[in-house]
Amino acid sequence: MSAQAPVAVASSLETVELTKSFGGVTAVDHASVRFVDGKVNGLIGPNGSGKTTFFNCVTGMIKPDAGSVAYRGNDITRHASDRVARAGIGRSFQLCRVFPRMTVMENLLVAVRHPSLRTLLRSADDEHERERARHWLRRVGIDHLEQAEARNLSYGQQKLLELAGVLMGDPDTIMLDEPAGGVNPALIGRIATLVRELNDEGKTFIIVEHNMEMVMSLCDHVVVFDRGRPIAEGAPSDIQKDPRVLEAYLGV
Amino acid sequence: MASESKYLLELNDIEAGYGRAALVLRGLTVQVPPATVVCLVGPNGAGKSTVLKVASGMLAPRSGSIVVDGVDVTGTNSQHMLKHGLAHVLQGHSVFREMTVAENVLLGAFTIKDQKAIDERVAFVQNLFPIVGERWKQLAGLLSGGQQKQVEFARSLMVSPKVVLLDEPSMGLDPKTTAKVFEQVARMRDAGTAVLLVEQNARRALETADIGCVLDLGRVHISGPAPELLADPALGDLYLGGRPADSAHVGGSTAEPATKGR
Amino acid sequence: MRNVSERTASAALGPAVTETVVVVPDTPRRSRWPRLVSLALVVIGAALVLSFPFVAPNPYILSAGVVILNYAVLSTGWNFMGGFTGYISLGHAAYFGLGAYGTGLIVKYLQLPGFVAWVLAALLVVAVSIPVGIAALRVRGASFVIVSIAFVLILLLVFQSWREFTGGSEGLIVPRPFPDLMRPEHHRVFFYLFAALLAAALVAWWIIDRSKFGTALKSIREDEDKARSLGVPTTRFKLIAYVLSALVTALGGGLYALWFGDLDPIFQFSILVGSYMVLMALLGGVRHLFGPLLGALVVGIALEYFKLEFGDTQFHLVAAGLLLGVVVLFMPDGVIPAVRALIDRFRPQQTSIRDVTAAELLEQNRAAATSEPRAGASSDHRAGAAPDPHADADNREVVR
Amino acid sequence: ACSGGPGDGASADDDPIVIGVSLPLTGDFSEPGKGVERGYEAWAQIVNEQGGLLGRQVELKILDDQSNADRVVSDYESLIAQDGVDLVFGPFSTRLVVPSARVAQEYGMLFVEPAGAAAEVFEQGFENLFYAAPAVANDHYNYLADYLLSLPEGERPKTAAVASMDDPFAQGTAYGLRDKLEEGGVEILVDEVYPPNTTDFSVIAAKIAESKADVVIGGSQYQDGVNLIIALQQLDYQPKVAAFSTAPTNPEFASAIGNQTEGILSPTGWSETASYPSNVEFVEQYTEIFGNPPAEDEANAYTTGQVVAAAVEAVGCAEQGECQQQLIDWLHENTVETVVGPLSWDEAGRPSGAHLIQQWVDGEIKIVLPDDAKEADFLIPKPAW
Amino acid sequence: MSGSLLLQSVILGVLLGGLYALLAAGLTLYFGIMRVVMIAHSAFLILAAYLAWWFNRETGLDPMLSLVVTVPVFFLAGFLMQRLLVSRLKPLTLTMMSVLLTFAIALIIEGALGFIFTGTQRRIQLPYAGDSLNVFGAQVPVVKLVAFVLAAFALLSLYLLLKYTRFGRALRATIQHPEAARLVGIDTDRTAGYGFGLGLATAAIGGTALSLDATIYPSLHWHWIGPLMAIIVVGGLGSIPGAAIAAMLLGISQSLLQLPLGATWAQTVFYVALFATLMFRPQGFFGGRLAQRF
Ligand SMILES: Nc1ncnc2c1ncn2[C@@H]1O[C@H](COP(=O)(O)OP(=O)(O)OP(=O)(O)O)[C@@H](O)[C@H]1O
Ligand SMILES: Nc1ncnc2c1ncn2[C@@H]1O[C@H](COP(=O)(O)OP(=O)(O)OP(=O)(O)O)[C@@H](O)[C@H]1O
Ligand SMILES: [Mg+2]
Ligand SMILES: [Mg+2]
Repeated sequence: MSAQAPVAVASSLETVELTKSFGGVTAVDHASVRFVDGKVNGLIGPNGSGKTTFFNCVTGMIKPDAGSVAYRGNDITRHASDRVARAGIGRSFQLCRVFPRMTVMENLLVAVRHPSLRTLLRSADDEHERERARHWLRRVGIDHLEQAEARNLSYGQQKLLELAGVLMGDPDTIMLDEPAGGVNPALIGRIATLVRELNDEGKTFIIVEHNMEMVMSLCDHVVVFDRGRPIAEGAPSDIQKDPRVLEAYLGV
Repeated sequence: MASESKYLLELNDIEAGYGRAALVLRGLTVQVPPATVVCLVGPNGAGKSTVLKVASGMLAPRSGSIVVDGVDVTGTNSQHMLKHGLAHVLQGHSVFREMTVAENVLLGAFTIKDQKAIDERVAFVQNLFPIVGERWKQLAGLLSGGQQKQVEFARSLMVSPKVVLLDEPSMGLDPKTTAKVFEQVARMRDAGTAVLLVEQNARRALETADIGCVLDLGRVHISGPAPELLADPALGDLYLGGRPADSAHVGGSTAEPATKGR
Repeated sequence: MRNVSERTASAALGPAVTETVVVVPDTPRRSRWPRLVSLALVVIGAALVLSFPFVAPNPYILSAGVVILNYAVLSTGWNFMGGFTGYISLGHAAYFGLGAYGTGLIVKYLQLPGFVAWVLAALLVVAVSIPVGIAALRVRGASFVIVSIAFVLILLLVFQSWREFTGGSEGLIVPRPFPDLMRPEHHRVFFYLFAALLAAALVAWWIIDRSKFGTALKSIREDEDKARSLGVPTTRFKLIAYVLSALVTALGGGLYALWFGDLDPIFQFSILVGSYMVLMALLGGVRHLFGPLLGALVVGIALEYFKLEFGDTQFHLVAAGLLLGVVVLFMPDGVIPAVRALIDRFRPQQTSIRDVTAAELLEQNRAAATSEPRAGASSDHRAGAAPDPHADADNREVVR
Repeated sequence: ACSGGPGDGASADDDPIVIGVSLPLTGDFSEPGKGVERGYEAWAQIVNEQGGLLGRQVELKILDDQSNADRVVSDYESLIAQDGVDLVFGPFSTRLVVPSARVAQEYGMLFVEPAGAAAEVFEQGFENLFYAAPAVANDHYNYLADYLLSLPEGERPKTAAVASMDDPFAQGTAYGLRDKLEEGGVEILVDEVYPPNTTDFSVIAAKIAESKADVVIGGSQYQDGVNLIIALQQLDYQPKVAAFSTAPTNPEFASAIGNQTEGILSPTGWSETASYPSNVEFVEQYTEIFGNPPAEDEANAYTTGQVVAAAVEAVGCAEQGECQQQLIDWLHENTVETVVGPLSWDEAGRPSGAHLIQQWVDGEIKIVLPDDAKEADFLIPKPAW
Repeated sequence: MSGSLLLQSVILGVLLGGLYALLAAGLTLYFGIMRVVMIAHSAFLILAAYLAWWFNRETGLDPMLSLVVTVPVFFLAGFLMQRLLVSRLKPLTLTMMSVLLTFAIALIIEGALGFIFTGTQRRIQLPYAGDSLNVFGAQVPVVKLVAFVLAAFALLSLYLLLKYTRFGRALRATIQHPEAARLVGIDTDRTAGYGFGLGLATAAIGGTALSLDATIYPSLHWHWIGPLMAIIVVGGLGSIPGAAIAAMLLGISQSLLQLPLGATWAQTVFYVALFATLMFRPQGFFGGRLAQRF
């Protein structure tokens, strides 16, 4: 692991020698990364550098070939994705995914954090839940679409919906894969502020993003991937100067 | 009659919408001269993609006309648009997931018979986007998000139409590749192509574009030379994303267009 | 809208958004029918069912009624899986057959009283359905359909070939639980038994439908991986739904065995029966509590009718096929939604949307009043602001 | 098929006696099912020409059960409870006889049937059931078994191969012969069972051919018999004796197997040429009506009609209710003259006779056993097919 | 059991496998490439067989001549079926609804056959029905051989068509992303229609081959659909070579297993193989990509 990690910070999520390869391609290559608890962590890197695959391995969407993932001290390697989610890690998808034939509201009511028989058999549309849902819709700014069918939303609107859905599961750590992709700039600003607020409320973020302004203005700590392994990490300001990063990612 | 028309693509007060739902485009007019990049910006759900869908015949307008290089193509099925010289790169992901990169790229040249021309093109896109060459025989669906976008863009480069519609070509691309894409857009323009570009990365897009159109409420809201739009502060805050610093005082105002809706 | 944006904005959310308004797409929202109406309907329906044995002109009609109730139970059972999770099983006849044969065989070999055997058989089926479910639910969509078909075909083979145990093609004879009843009484008793079973199944479905568990299952129908990433333990939930579904179907089968008495593998394990379950559920509407029941009524009556009318031809197959085809092509969501859509179309359109928007508008204007000046100021400070007529224009849109 | 009267059980002297039947007019057993239908229709027509029963015309109401147990039951249920027919005739194939007999029993109806020959039919404790044929399935081959075993050492077959449809009747016949031969010291080399819907017989045939058994016994209905024979021909297997149930008596049989029928054996409860008075009449009238002579299924159906008719005429009533019990009792006590000779039954409804053995000789099917009834000499070994 | 018996049943197995291969190819075509579960495939198969039988009975000519008519007719039928029916289904639910739609079609065909030709079992009476060639002690029935050759030929041409023509590529593109396909200039409607037509054409050929040496009755298609489904899953949905290989293997093992187990139990081999596949390799054993996703 390169660039000395900041000293004495509780690590929220830590991977050791995490590896995943598909046939010839090694998507994630012995990646040892630690993300800082209670901070907004950035994860950047050129296309195909393994960010999404890294996300997938961590959240159990796919099983890593080797290496381990620890969340807040306990090992979650190869846990099924729903288990990871209930452990408090929420994630969004790069090609945003919503439940097309459910209304925006129903989309939000899906998230499960504590699947006890009681909560499960409790009526889904009890006011309390709905109120929470409306709250999040308001905060991402699409509450006027509450009754629209998700498939009829524009791409950006779907991205926001997905974000709200993740937040409904009230995760402690939130992994966002290109939250700004296809979202209009003003809205990006809004998402950024939302992230900030939630972070102040104590949530940890891990954000994959190609939008440099957003990353630089938002993240406290940035990890740079190239060819499936971290090549640099540190404060945004340092990262921007790092020659390897310039070469591998930003170009020129 | 094709000759004397001074636009390659004309959308004349288009009204369009989905199903029995309310209109999305309400009397929108966009014209793209040859060798020009017109950039559409606007909030999510403003109807940018819809404009392109209408232009390429994927969505039939309720009223208004579409003219490509002087030929009225209103109501033409999208599969014939390429014949009329219009290509459209979709938003989101439209690679053929279960076909190899090769098949994807070659399908881009589906309408071309001349094998030699195809080979040249292939060589060209392969060195423009190395990934295309590297993964030539791999299933496109297995590529990363950004890589897929590259394959899509490469696919669209297999033909050289008169009019190109690009729906957020830079989405999910890393800065380096983004630069390349915009470079290509510039090249197309220089080759005389009329490009209608939709971008959320508006500042970056307007730097390349000649003309900018701000789309809101399904109408062209403001349009003008790209540099001017870039310069306009209010606009910047509204649509191009201001620096967080400004946010506080813009907050109220920006709520306005939304309220216009109701 | 306005007040919301205002609030969020004044909550210093940074540059708030310019959002186009989206009119609620007029796919009518699950329009909440007045509680009372639906309640009344249910009561009336129940009354009709319960009084049927007394109005039935002759034992044959009564027995037809029993058959239809049986179909209703089966397709409601099927709907626990198909309706919620969207996993369409064309082989659900397998559990119908297992329930029936299980009951019969237990009675035959363990000499237990019919209804004890019935319960035991149901439990056995649950035991079977768990491993099968685990295997079958590994695949989705069409592969699952194939597996389900394969499953019923296997059972058909086994029950046909394993003559020593199951009686093979000669079938199995299940002694009557009430030997001394004359046939008409026999029918009447079983009519009520089936009705009770159906009621139980419906209640269970209803509870799940409105529960968070139900929502989770529906999300599986839409996008399984996504649901998972939101913490829904899909594997477990699917399995639960599958087993429940198998259980209800098996109970139906067992009761059928006790009522009918003669089990023939070709009928008990026929894809046709399985497909009737699907047809009925689809016809009525898989997302509705009473969908399958309604479907069973229509299809069941139709089948009996065809049998009497075209008794000595294969025409009933054609008819069933046409029916299924029409449903799939023209009302894939079933009769109930189709009818509701129709009603919503006839009742003045705006109501379905406006009662929302109107309310919102009111609320907004009230709240907006406070921040009016700011908004006003902003609108002229903004270059080329859209002229005001928009508002009305859009209202019309909303109303249209 | 036939128009059903609104008959509500009450029998004014003028209105017809409605007789309900359910038959497999489609499905696995449609071929024999149609035969039975013709037999019933012939019977009804002949009876009506002779002034009907008790001076009333008879009228058939026939439903199709597609060879399904569930259908046959609801058919009889609707016939008895809904249409209130006066009498019922049995359906075809043992599989369907049992359930339908129970319905009849529970409505207290007399149930005479042309097809339920298998042993278990008579083990269900039905009092209302009578099988209208000379012998139960297992006894069909008795004459053949005795004959083969009586042959001198040299000619007597030593090995046999059995393939039977998984159907009580077909199996009953084949196993009757198998067991008797086995007792007689013949070794059973192959013993296969196939489900009714089997179409590919190549491997079963391969096994039989491989075994080179002297005798091949086919427990067949119709088409399966044909397929099996063709498959055996394809593998060029030449047995000394080939016995198949039912199939060889079917009019289309010869052409179906390419006319290489010489020497094929089959049991029959009925002979076109038998000299019983009613048989002569039946054959000629039937031929008149349908343009071709009847086969066994038709004859069995006709027999059923005769039996019921005899009881009705004797008791003097034909409607639902206590009349039915009287009919049942009368049949238990008496013997009925039919086209297959005199029939009488034990308390379970078993007839007490044996079947004739027919063989294809010179392109025609002739009775070869027993000696007193034979029209041709038994042909052994069977010529190549 | 002796070697010759083994040889005999291996030969029979191969001949059977060939037929399976062709029939499965059609299924896998709709299924892997068009996302349509064509339950009605085997119904059309039987329909073709009936037409061949009817043709033979009416004209007395060799049933294989009926191909001249049935193949084009079926192709057209497939085209129309896709254009008029399948294309109406919503893409979101295409796979599921297509199951039911084609199921309905299967029922209609079965019913119509029963209606017209009655449920009676039929069998073409060919002069050479009983003939066979002797190959080292084993008998190779001529009719089966003919059927096999017919199947093999059809299968090969189908494979080449899909693999090496622009049409094949266009077809797959059409299914995977219709909009995008249209935008590169593919006439998606016609392409999809042709695809379906092809599938049905194979059914016509398969059915005729089948009719040469089998008894047919309307409900026979249930008898076929199960094994065929199993084959295409084992072979990997959408992979024609996969289907062919799986068909061969399963055909042979079926006919071998019949020796010890008997006809009925032997059929279970298909389903055992099916479940084994799901357990260990849901995407199928021979190629067949991302199967579990559909
Ligand atoms: N298939 C559809 N059916 C109904 N409404 C739709 C459909 N697609 C889009 N809409 C609605 O039309 C409006 C415009 O959609 P469009 O995709 O053109 O927006 P956009 O400008 O492309 O937004 P984005 O920047 O997020 O892509 C949105 O409000 C959306 O809700
Ligand atoms: N299922 C798969 N099969 C084969 N290769 C894969 C698979 N998934 C990812 N890859 C490969 O792994 C590499 C990393 O992919 P990944 O999606 O993680 O990149 P990324 O960092 O998210 O890129 P982007 O910024 O474009 O999203 C890519 O080269 C991709 O081709
Ligand atoms: Mg990615
Ligand atoms: Mg868009």
